[in-house]
Amino acid sequence: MAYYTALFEISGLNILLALSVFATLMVGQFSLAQVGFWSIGAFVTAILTTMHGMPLYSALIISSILCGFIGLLLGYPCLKIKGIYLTLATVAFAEVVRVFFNNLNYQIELGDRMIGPAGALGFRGVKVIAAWPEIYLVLFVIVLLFILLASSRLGMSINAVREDETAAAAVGINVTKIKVSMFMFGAAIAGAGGGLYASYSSYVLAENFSFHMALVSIFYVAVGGMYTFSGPIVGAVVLTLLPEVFRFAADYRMILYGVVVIIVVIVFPRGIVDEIRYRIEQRSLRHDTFSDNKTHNKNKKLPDEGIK
Amino acid sequence: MFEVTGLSKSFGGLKALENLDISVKSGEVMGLIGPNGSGKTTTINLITGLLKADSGKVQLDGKDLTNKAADIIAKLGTARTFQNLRIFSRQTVRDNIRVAQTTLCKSVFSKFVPFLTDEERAFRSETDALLNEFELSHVSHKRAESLSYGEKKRLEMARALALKPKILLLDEPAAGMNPLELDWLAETIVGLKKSGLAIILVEHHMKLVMKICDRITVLNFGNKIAEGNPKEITNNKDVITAYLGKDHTIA
Amino acid sequence: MLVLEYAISGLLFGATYSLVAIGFTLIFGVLNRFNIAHGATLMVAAFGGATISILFGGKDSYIILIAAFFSATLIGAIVGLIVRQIAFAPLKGGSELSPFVTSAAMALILEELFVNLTQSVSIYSMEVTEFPSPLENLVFFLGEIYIRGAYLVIFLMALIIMGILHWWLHHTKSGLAIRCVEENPTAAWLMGINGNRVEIIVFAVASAIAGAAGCLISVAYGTVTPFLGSNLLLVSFVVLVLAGIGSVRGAMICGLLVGIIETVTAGLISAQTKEAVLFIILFTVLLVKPQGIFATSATERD
Amino acid sequence: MLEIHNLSSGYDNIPVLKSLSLKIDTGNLTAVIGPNGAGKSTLLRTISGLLSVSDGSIMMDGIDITKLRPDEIVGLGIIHVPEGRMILSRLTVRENLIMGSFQRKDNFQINKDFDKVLSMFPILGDRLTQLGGTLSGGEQQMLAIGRGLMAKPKLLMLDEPSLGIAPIVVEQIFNMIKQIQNEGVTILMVEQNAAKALNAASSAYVLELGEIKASGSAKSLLLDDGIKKTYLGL
Repeated sequence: MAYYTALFEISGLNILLALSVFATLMVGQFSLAQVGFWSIGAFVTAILTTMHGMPLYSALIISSILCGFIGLLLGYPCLKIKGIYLTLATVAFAEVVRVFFNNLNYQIELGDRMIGPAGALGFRGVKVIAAWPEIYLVLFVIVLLFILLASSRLGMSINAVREDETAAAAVGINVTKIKVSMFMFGAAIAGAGGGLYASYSSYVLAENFSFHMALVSIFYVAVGGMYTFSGPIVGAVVLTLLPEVFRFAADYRMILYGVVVIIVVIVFPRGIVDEIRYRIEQRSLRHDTFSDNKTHNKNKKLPDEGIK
Repeated sequence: MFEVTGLSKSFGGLKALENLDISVKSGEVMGLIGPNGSGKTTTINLITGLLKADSGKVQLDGKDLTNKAADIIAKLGTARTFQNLRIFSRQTVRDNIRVAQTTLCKSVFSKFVPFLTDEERAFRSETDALLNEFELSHVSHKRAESLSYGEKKRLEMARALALKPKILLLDEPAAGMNPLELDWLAETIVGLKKSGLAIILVEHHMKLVMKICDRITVLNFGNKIAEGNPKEITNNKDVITAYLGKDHTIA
Repeated sequence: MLVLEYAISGLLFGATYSLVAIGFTLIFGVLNRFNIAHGATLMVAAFGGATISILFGGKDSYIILIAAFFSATLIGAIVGLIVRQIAFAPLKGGSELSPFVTSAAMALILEELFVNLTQSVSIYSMEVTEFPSPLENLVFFLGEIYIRGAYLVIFLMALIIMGILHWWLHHTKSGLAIRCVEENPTAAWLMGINGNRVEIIVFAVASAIAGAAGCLISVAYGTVTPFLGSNLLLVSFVVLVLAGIGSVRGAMICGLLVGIIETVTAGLISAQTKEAVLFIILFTVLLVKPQGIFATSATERD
Repeated sequence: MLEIHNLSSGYDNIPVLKSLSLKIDTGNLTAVIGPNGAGKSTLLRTISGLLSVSDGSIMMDGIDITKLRPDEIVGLGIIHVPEGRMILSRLTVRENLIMGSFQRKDNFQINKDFDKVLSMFPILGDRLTQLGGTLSGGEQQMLAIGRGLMAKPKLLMLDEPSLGIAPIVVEQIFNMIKQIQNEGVTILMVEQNAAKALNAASSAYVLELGEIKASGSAKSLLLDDGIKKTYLGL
């Protein structure tokens, strides 16, 4: 039973990470910085709850606000950077955060022992005050926000920015504001998620929030779906459970995991949820006059630039 | 009254547009024509804030639009379409129009919360009217990417009009349209003009331009070489040279 | 004096960073996509080299070392082609995320594979596998400055590789074809260049260079681990951004620069700070001059 | 030499060419003229394989090239000098020219052709070590044509050779085109500058909105009032 509860809880945490990646991706920004925010959230919450006795939810709110603010500081200058360069900048941010917490020594005496982040040894003995109810409560709130976004005009504007910034500006959307806001939103989600993680796992180690984890966070979105928020949720759950399903493969299960990720991305280029949705739509359009069968066989062999 | 005065732009050393003056009254269609690379699209991009002008002024009803951000210019009453269709293809047809209404929202509620307020109701009926007018009602629930080319073109125009602009800039609306669609386009533009909209039409399709424009400005190498009504333009020597080449041997 | 010593060994070692970054940048230039598995390719090749050296007693033999080097290069090329076939070739259009994810998954697979191999194959060791080479104890003194022989050798090898690459890209038709595709794929097709074939060649060459670099680096370290590649990948991000993505010449110079910065900060301050310094530089350069500090207007890409 | 039958093509879902047929005779200079947006460039891009054919066929000397890749089409001697010239700005002028002969193996003949191109365009000889991006518009056009010639074309397709070039240089370039034709290269030229093109060409097609509106000898078209109508929409 404890095993399943743990899986349930870890799934919830991973969903939060996936949603935070998705929030920035909603405006077309492909960010690997979420791990950095996650790390900040984890350490800040741990420090607040364990060392200063703050209640969980207050600490989580402070963590997300702090991360949102850092997201603002990071997001504004990053607007100037596009595409692959932005991704690299976010990698740099996450790495700097990792190095920072890896060197952070801030301990106070509590009771009979020293407690707090101890450099490369990490923060041991974080107060464990979050389990599935706390995790899923936060998740519920965030999903609610995504639902609101998905059905409101603001959500439409966000989608418009993702699809075509120029056209979005031409219909009066303030592209800068929306991009920075979504960057902040993503950072705030990661801040809360990291905080929950710390309060759930009792041990926070900066090395764990590495480039590797950033890649995995991208897997969630790519596998689940990158256009609707249900995608990252599915992706996170599937990829959390997958290694468990592959237990029979013992040491080689992570290899199988990698193989599955590749196959899914090739077979479902939009991610599982959005690809299925897309195919269903296509099927219902089949009778239309569209020249689907006349797709450009030659163009396929050419690089993107070749067919402008 | 929409007015452009002394608008100039150069890229590197190349002068893309030099000292352009145009003015369009409401209820008037101004054609902007010229050979490839003459600066037509540059003009539209300068007016709508996609490019920053080196010098010159753009004014709409006395309000200064020069070098403002694109979204501000749109909010101030300037709408446009693009040469290469730029619709939001993953969104439904209806949402493409609704997204353009966002800037008109007075109440915060309509922006953030999907509740049916009075304002929202008004928007909804406007959307329906636009969908009707542009013959898109039957596909309103479909994703825009699944439309035919002509439908996409219509959707782009409908979206521009959802902004309730005072001036509409059309960048090659006729490209790729079949004769039937062309007739429809001409009718629609004339209709919009009658409703009091000022329109700038950049177009290669000369028959259309000559048929529906009140006045025409001809650009060549970034300079205005002629302005006048269709008749004057077709008989202008400079225009003929610009289009057909130097040797006037063509009958 | 100490600073000079650090700077020199940084410069010498930095040449391998140049090699890693060159391969990465070549692939990006032609595909416009990042190959996250580039580091893992390098790691596999380094293991290949180490295996040859371990099996045939490479500790004392320069011939075995040379054999190990060439096998690593060959293995690099083969793994690179496999990566292309699995992670890039099957993707049609799609989002920019897809090749990123497939190549990252490829990296994960290769890393995990070698984590397991190091646990189950007896010639490897679980923590760090040794790469025996006769260069281990070779040391030179330049006045009072201490220079490791291995560093000098890898520097010279790297220079030779870069020299050959430079010559190939500038003086042969097949090399020029790569630069054509990089700059304008459409023009390249119209000149009769088969873009798909160029892609394959670039993957093979870039990964072979990565393999060579992997071998040189692990010879210098004397060891190899399954995570060799992912650390180097991050370093090559820094090189790449400094150089301007897609610039081969910039990557050559910036690799050396990064090597110097890294060794000097590590030596003077601490090994921990060196990463922070590198990434702060990376971040600052991105904000101030995103196209790279060595980029001229002609090499800028959009 | 080249026969196009009922050709339709375009971009994504945008149809541009609509069931178009034309024929190019060996040794001729054929001009395709028409206003902006008529589909002239699309026609060349389709022939050279950059765009796929949605319907119809293209035959070159009896070989069906409809479904071939661009590099295979180059191999058959159809060379496309594209609109905007597409000079490789980071390669030197010499490298640009050499790469024109990418598929050829006859090194001796390549060197001779190289000298010949330089004698046709002496200005390129002075600029051999400069980067392509540093050339002026006219020089780039000469380089683009020179690069095309280095491929030893049977059919040379020129897209708007006069676009964005000073009038004196345009004169020079048209003279060169005539000279190239006299040396036995078949030429298909797309031009907006109708008068110039018709004066140079032997036969011509008038394209409007993806369809052929008129065709015949260049002389007869020069005297045809319809062209002016097509262009100015009278």
